[in-house]
Amino acid sequence: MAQAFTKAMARNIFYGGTVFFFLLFLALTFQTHSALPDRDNRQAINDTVALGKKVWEDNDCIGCHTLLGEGAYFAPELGNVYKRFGSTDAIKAFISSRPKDGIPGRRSMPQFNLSDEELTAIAEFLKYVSGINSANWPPSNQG
Amino acid sequence: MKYESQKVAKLYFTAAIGLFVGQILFGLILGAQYVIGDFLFPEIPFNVARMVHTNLLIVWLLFGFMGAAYYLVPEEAETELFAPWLAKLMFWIFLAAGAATVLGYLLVPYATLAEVTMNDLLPTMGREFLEQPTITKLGIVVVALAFLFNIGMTILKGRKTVVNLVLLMGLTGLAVFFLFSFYNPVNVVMDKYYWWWVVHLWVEGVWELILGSILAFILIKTTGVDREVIEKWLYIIIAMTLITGIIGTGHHYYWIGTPEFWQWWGSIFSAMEPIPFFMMTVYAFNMVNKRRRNHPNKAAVLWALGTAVMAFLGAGVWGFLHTLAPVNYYTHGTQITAAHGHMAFYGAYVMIVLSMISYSMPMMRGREACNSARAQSMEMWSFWLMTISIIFITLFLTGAGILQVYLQRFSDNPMPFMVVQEKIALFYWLREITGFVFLLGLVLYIASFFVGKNEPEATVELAK
Amino acid sequence: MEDKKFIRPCSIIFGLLLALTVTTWFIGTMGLSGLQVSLMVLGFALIKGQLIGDYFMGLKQVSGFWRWAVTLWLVLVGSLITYAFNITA
Amino acid sequence: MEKNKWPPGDLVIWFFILAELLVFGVFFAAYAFTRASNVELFNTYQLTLDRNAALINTVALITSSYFVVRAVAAIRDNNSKRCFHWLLAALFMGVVFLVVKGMEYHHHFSLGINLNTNTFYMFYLSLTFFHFLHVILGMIILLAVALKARSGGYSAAEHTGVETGASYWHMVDLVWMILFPLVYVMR
Repeated sequence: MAQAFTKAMARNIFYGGTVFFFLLFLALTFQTHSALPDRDNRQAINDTVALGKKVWEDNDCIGCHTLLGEGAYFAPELGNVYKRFGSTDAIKAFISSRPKDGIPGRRSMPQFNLSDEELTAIAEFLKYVSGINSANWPPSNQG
Repeated sequence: MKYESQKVAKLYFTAAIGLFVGQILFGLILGAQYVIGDFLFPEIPFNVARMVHTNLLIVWLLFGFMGAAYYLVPEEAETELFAPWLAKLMFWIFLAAGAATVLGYLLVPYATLAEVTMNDLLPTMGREFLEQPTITKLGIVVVALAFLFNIGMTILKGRKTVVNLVLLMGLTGLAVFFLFSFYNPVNVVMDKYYWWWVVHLWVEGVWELILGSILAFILIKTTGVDREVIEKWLYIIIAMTLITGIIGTGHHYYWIGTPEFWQWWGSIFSAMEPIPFFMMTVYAFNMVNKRRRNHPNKAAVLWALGTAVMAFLGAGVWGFLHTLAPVNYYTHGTQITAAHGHMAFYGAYVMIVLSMISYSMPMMRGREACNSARAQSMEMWSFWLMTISIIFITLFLTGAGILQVYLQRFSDNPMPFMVVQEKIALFYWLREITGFVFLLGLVLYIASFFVGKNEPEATVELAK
Repeated sequence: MEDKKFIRPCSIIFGLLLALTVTTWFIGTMGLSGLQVSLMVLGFALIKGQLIGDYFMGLKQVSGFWRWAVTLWLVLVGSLITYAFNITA
Repeated sequence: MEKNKWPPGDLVIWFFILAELLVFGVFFAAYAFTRASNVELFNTYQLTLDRNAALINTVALITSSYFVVRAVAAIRDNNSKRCFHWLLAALFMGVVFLVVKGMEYHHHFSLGINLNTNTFYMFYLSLTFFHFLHVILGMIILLAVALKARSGGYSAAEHTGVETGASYWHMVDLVWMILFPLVYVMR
């Protein structure tokens, strides 16, 4: 053999392998989609939850908190905050009672001045997220 | 440098370094906020500083990639850039859009920014790393299209090398997968599922093609090893990258509501993701050992070898540490992830851009092949300062993460998040101090552009 | 002729592979279970793998690492499976 | 007889084969260890599989592999036409495998079984489907080789392509040799 291996073969494996595994990825994505209705708590989605997600995004909550473990690691996990706090009222009370100038020397959550409707919506959104089947994650209630 | 139009890269690289400085300054602010909770509160809350930190990183790396492409593609294609004016125009548009976006983050509350940029028409904001206003995202698409057109036309009219083709594929993939940032359903699981098609398929997919091709270019230029050999290995490495990395996306689908078969598929394939990085390390060192000539730009070779090692450590080893589902169950969303993120981004992408700058900048600034020995020596000092700093930052964050996992999740009486944060504050202090050493390295790096300007170029003998 | 030297052993191996396969299937349809049976079936599988590697893939004619690449894989997989079946039995 | 330094075919394919074997190996071990903590579940659902179909498929793959061996022998004899015919025969056995496996899948899917049904089916479907895709890929490679052989693209002097395709196909066979007893028989 003149050469142990050739560039042409390396190229073929690159193209073939990429297409192969991308198609496999699409097949698994398809499986995922068919499994989601039983897991993602979509029946709980309504206009309030949709507004809640908008409030969540418009205030960049993910910039400090994690949601199902994704986000920033500066403040507590909120995917299970509904379970940790026990009610939507407790969530609303916590958010609306943040002091405007923070707590001296400590990490503080800003006062976002949310309307009552927005407060309800964000709490309902977090309640909806807590209903997602996250394969028993997080390991402890503390997030 | 063979073609006049390659010089457009200088603009891009200059902007990249400038934004890099901004990124590090905001990183220091974030690090300070970790230990002095009310630092700059409420003027710059943590989430705003973090957006600036991460977005600047992404934008300056994109500037770096574009600059690298504008330098490398004409040289490989052996022809002038298709439209240098377009490259310059897009530079200013991108820079203006980036600056306006960062100023928007800093000057008005995020909710106001969302409102004035009419986020409600097509809500895409408020998701990690994709915080940019929708209009900025559209701007990125336009810039990317113009860039791809320019690069594509250059390749089309010139010599088609493997390095160019792989780079073009990587950049096209970057643009294509970015489109998923416009998909944002209310359903949180679907939102997260496709969010990873941007984030994971970028950094553990198509970006590695870009990384591979830039590294191959530098190796061809600095070692004089036969192009055929380097290109062959490039193909094998990127083949392994995508074979493992595409299904490897599954390691993000363990706990976000997606079905549990992902725990197996994700674990098995992502556990192999270090293989291409390991191959890249072996290959870079092999090529340098087999070099046919000693390139006088010692600093560039150091950066290139550093990339290969640090990418393997940061992306490969630190990724593997927490990629298996049973481990990730405890480490998901802790400082372990942050540790991995810092070393992987620095090792793979920051270093490859700095390698390219190190290789090409002297020539664009009128040198024959490299900077003076003094400038190179200073640059290499900055290499070691920044690299060792990032290693220690990673180690401190890993320490913080292990303790956090234990106290908050593993022990019999899990403690609340904020209590744990105070218990691990020592690690955050050490990280912040190391951050200043990193800044010092960055200052030296910039200074290296200004020292020894009037001294002669380093020669091979001197560089030995 | 080189050709015959290559084909004849492969034809014998082909027969052997078929015989081992049918035996395995027979054990399966009889519904036999238990550690010994499982390990025997696994043993057949490893032998089959080795034969394919040696003759069909032609690794018998190769020296160095590649000579034992398939064998190594079979030993690794075989021992992991054996271990896993042992801890349940 | 003097030994070769490199295995037959292009060396790149052997790196690829090694990587593939690694993935399958990990999958097999994962199956075995998961079974260890769910023995009853695995034993129960293993009985729902069709061992006769698996026998046909095993025979199909072995035969196909043997035909590929004959194809390699033919091209070493400088007989492109015979090489092409043996490859066609090998491809036909591949089709048999796909059809039989497809019927098995049809049976399971019509019962509403999918990756999320239970751990056993997750593994059964993942492993066999991943292998199924490899059969398809292997057949595409063999087809490309066959077409090139027919147009006289190989000779006794230069037939690396045939050996490369053959090596990959034997790997697909090799993996099934473990998969078949592990998933269908061992209990």
